[in-house]
Amino acid sequence: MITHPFTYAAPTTIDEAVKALGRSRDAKVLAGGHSLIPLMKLGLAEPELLVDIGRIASLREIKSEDGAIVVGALATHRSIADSSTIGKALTALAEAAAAVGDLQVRSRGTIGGSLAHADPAADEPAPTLAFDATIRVIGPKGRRDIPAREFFKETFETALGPNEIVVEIRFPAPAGHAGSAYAKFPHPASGFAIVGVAALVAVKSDGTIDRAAIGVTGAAAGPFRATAAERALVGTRGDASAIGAAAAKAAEGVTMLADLTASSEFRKQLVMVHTRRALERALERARG
Amino acid sequence: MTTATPSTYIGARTPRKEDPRLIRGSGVFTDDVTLPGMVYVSLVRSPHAHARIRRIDAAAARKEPGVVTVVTGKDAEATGVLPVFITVPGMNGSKHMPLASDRARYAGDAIAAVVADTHKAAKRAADMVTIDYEPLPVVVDATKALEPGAPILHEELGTNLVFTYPVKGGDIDKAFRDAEATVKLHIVNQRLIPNAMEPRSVVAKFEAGELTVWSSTQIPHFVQLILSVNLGLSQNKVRVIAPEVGGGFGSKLQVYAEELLIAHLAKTLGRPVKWTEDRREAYLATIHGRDLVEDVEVAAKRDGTILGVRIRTVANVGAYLQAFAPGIPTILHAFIIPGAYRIPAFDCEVRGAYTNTTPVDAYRGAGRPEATFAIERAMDRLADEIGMDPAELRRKNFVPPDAFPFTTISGITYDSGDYGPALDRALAMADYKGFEKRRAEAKARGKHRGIGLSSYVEICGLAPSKANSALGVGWGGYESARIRVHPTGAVQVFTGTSPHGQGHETSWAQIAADAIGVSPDDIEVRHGDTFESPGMGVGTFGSRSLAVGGIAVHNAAQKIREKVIQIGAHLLEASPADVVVEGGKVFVKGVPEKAKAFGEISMAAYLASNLPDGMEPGLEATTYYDPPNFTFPFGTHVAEVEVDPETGTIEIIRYSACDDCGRQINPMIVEGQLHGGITQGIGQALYETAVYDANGQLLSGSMMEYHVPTAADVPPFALDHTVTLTKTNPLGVKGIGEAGTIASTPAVVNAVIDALSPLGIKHIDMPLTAEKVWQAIRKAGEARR
Amino acid sequence: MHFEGTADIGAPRERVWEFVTDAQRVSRCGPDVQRVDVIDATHFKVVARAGVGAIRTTFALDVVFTELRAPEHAAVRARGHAPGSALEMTNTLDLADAAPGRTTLRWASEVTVSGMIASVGARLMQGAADKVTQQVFACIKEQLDSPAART
Amino acid sequence: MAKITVTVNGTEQVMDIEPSLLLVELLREKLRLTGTHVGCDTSQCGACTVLIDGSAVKSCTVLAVQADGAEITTVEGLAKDGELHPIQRAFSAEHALQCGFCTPGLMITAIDLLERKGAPTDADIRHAIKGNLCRCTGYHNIVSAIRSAATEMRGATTPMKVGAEVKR
Repeated sequence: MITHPFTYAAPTTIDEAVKALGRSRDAKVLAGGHSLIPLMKLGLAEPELLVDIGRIASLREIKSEDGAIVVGALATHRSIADSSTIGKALTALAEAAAAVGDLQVRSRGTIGGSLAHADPAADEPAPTLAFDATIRVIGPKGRRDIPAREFFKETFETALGPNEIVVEIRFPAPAGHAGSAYAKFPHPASGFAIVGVAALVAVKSDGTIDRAAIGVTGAAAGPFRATAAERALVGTRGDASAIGAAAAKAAEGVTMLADLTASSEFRKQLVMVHTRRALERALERARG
Repeated sequence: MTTATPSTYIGARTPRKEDPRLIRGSGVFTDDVTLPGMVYVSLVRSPHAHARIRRIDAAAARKEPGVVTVVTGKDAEATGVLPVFITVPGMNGSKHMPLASDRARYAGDAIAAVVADTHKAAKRAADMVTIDYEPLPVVVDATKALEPGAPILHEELGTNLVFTYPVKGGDIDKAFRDAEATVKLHIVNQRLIPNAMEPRSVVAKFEAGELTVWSSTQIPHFVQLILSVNLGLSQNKVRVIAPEVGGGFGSKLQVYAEELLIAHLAKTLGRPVKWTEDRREAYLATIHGRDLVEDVEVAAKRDGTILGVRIRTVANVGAYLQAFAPGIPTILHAFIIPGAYRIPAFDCEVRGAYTNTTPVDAYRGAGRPEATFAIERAMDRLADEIGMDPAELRRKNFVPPDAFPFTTISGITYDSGDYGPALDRALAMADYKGFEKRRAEAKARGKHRGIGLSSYVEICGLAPSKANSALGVGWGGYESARIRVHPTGAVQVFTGTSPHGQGHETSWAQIAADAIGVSPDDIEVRHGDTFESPGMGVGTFGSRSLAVGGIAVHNAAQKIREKVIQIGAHLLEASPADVVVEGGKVFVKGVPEKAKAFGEISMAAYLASNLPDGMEPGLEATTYYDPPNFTFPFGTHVAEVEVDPETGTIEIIRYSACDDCGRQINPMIVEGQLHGGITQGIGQALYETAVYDANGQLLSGSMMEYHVPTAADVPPFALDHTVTLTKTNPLGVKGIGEAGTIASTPAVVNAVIDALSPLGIKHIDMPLTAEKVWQAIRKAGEARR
Repeated sequence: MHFEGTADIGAPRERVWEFVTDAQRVSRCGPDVQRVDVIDATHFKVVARAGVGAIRTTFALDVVFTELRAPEHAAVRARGHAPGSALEMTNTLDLADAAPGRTTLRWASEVTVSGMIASVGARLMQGAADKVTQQVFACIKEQLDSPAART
Repeated sequence: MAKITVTVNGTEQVMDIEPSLLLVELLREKLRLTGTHVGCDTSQCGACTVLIDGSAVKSCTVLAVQADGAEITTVEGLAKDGELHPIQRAFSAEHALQCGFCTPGLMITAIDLLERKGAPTDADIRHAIKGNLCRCTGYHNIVSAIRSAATEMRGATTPMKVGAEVKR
């Protein structure tokens, strides 16, 4: 039950939505609602105005465009998990989307909503970071493209400005012999990521690792790139000892969260283990 | 009517009569009841675990649109105190009012009730009730609550000690003097939250001097009794209906504050009133289960013969004593600790303590899972200590089949049992012999594999009124049944039991069908309405419904059959000894072609123009059945697990169980009870725990944090059974509602410890979460370095 | 929940002291403060909407300075409630001279939440509370650092 | 107030509602379709699961206004012309329900799964119903029921269609 009253707007274009947001100091965008509505039911969010962007059909699309895969903000986790376009080129994203919550939540929750809400335990920020995606937003001052690394701040905060709306996420299609994977340790009850690791690797024809990108979610106050691990991997042949050595650096320099389910030291262990597991699978695919 | 021979229906996998309405969504649960002019209640609950209530300001809430009234403890004193049905010697009882007025004793204690035209208005206004609290020191841990200087919850008692309950037998000092091996274990049987899927709900209306209450309860008759006594209404003017009830597991085995309060409000406001808890309230204000710590010591010979068991227990009862709370760590726990074993000396002492936490009462198994966990973990520790196979150790100490009836060292008498065959079958199903090969194969994959077993005996069929009374239970443990055969031959069975998923409508019909000689299709079983059922029903809990209520149905059906035979003999001009009732027909043995239909007999009973001399007209029977003893189901469960040492994650690979609940009325329902029970026990072993912080805040206060097992968390179950009839009742039935929960927890924990024992790990406290297991593995690794 | 931190502030100790013990001014650094009622020099009431991102709830707080040792140490206790929840917060502030004209502000905050937020919102609130506390002290620093504040 | 049009179990409904009304409240309180249950506040239990345009969704986490224009199927809409849906038959035949509170939500989720995956493995089934908690059955018979309904639905001469095809 939501006890607090609010005004509701359901614009059919992005411009209308941006304008609508301007009508209240305390407006929130409603996409799938699977982050916002639970908070409203608990009384932990009480927006005065909800701008439902669910009627802007164009935001649901998943398409290939100029060497990138463009995922509309309203693409549901389920449509991402099921998309063959994404499954082939952005396996880690498809796997992360498939690992969100449960079937019903995936049917309704959207990638744009998840990224904008910036729950530190959300899944999709990890591949968004690993693939160096760009988040396209539209606001009162027009359009801007925010690189994933600049988009995520800490806990529930992003680079989104006032009245800006996430409209699409552009994932550059990995070039060359690339493979990716998502490995997750879910919270046993809520299903949120205690730790989620998205790894992308590309190999040269001689088998050495050309490029490595590792996005980690759940473990810290915000999602992060495991840069020390990435550096350790590039130039190696990706054998077990190289992967192990890289994974051991995955939590380097990052303060781990602690809660009832996992202490910071356990989280660190999970980051290392899941980095290794994601890398192994990603490499297998890259060599595929 | 279909044809059948006697005892056709008992033992059949009859599809459930309950299902058609439930799969269509037309079953009516309490929250589905909506009445004209109804108002809704939202309760204001204390956020503090312990606080003096200095002032309650409801002025703003009263002014909110739609608000009818706001009621506080002073206004609601007419509800009287909440009942406690069990008294143990020397017990310090607590005064428990539906609304606390001077002091809140746990986070969730209700302070005020807001009544409004809509649920939303009530909830909104509840947030506007301002309460001035003076926070008081908090105690959460039961052991600490008993230490000097601990904050006292009930000042009039001057102590947090609820009771000290000893159960002793044999010479325990001699046992330990003679011991060649001893083991000690400290066990934390963590607090659990029942999580029946249907939240509690109460609807009440008061019309023309008559109170009708719909409640999500396991014990409608007790609710009726207490409402009538507490609210000063004649019992015939109080009707309690338990409609569809969405699971209980003991959590609806109470007369709750809200039932008294909502009924009181309906009576005073003259409008129908509804209250439904949300899940958060369910976590705070519906009873919790377990929560006891035990120190167990076992004395044994090196050949495995057990000489004695000593156990000291501290049980956390929470902030107030609930209805059955005093009986759970005592009667249902202490007496059953010896389990399946012949133990010559026993020394148990249980202390209960008040703490600033949600009250604790019966949760599936109630006392018996704790007892079984203690003895079954101790058996594995002993096996490890003396280097004996855990299965062989159990077998060696089993009460032998020729020893029954067997009086345990704790003083209860098992009427029948044969524990060896159930163990053998369970081990065979689990391929116990082939396990070491699987352990080695897993090791090659980097996994630790383990196998664990648990052999249990439980006490159920909670009944014999005299025994109950001697133990301090304040009410008889019989059960009632009434069978009404209509003139046309339609049969209605009214039972005093109150099922909430156990399928009594089906099983009772099977029992009555066999006894009367008609088809279950022609029998309707009705329950959960105090205006329909016999004068008093006791309810559904403690795996008692079949062994007590089912027998009451059987006995009532026998009376019907006898009268049918008398009338049949009269009409067929035969001797009653020669008349049989089968397949809905009444005929002289060997002459089925000259049969009277069952409906002709029932019609004759009501026409009454041609009945045997002196026979009363009508065809109806009421029985109250009070059995001579409890029943004692038993069995062995075997779990096989794999542990991922990198993450501490446990996977249950295989689960095999062989149970003996005596005669099975409907094996499909028996298996369903086991599946659910085993899963709840796995939940305790691996996943579930209620966590309080030092301030008495329930940190695991929602399904986001508290892990109720999902389909992906549990394996499929392989089940088998043996049948050892009980002599306690004419059908030889025992009960199966709790066996799975009792048996599975120690089996799973034993399997995990077995997996980790090569690392030197001897024990991990439940639940065996990934982090705890990982930390244990890591520490073991460091210790060995 | 325990939070702590240090801020290096570009203002002398006295001015920092004056600011952090002034109910009106320091309250402006609170998250989305809707009302401040000053009862007396050491006691004031604040209504504030605290939160991070989409998470936001309204608290009504009674704030009391329990220790004032000018210009070096202060302790503030805030008690209050949000819908279904209670909150108690004890803050200590310690000031020390840094470089000339600069002050080191060490702060520690002990926050106890009770009721709904504790039992349901724990996963969300730890991070949010940390963030809010950080923001309050960042704001204090900013207010004092900024040239406008020096007038 | 907002005006919405929804088709619930094949019947079009036009209503004026508060924006804060949840879909489950619309179903239970306004339309009296009480077969859809509420079991938690936090989108975990799945008792409120319904089909929106053919996809299983937790109706406690959807505003009724968001469902404007949608086709909704609840447990009351599963049987057609008195004929039970194969999943309903299977749940009863396999004893996949005890108290029956979680059953409507579970059957709805199962239908979503089976409409998309005709021959799921047991692991697929267990994964698919993770968002539906059942405290009574231990899931064993629920898995069997979904498996057996899958067989029946595969063998059916005309494919079962519940609700509408995905439109959006």
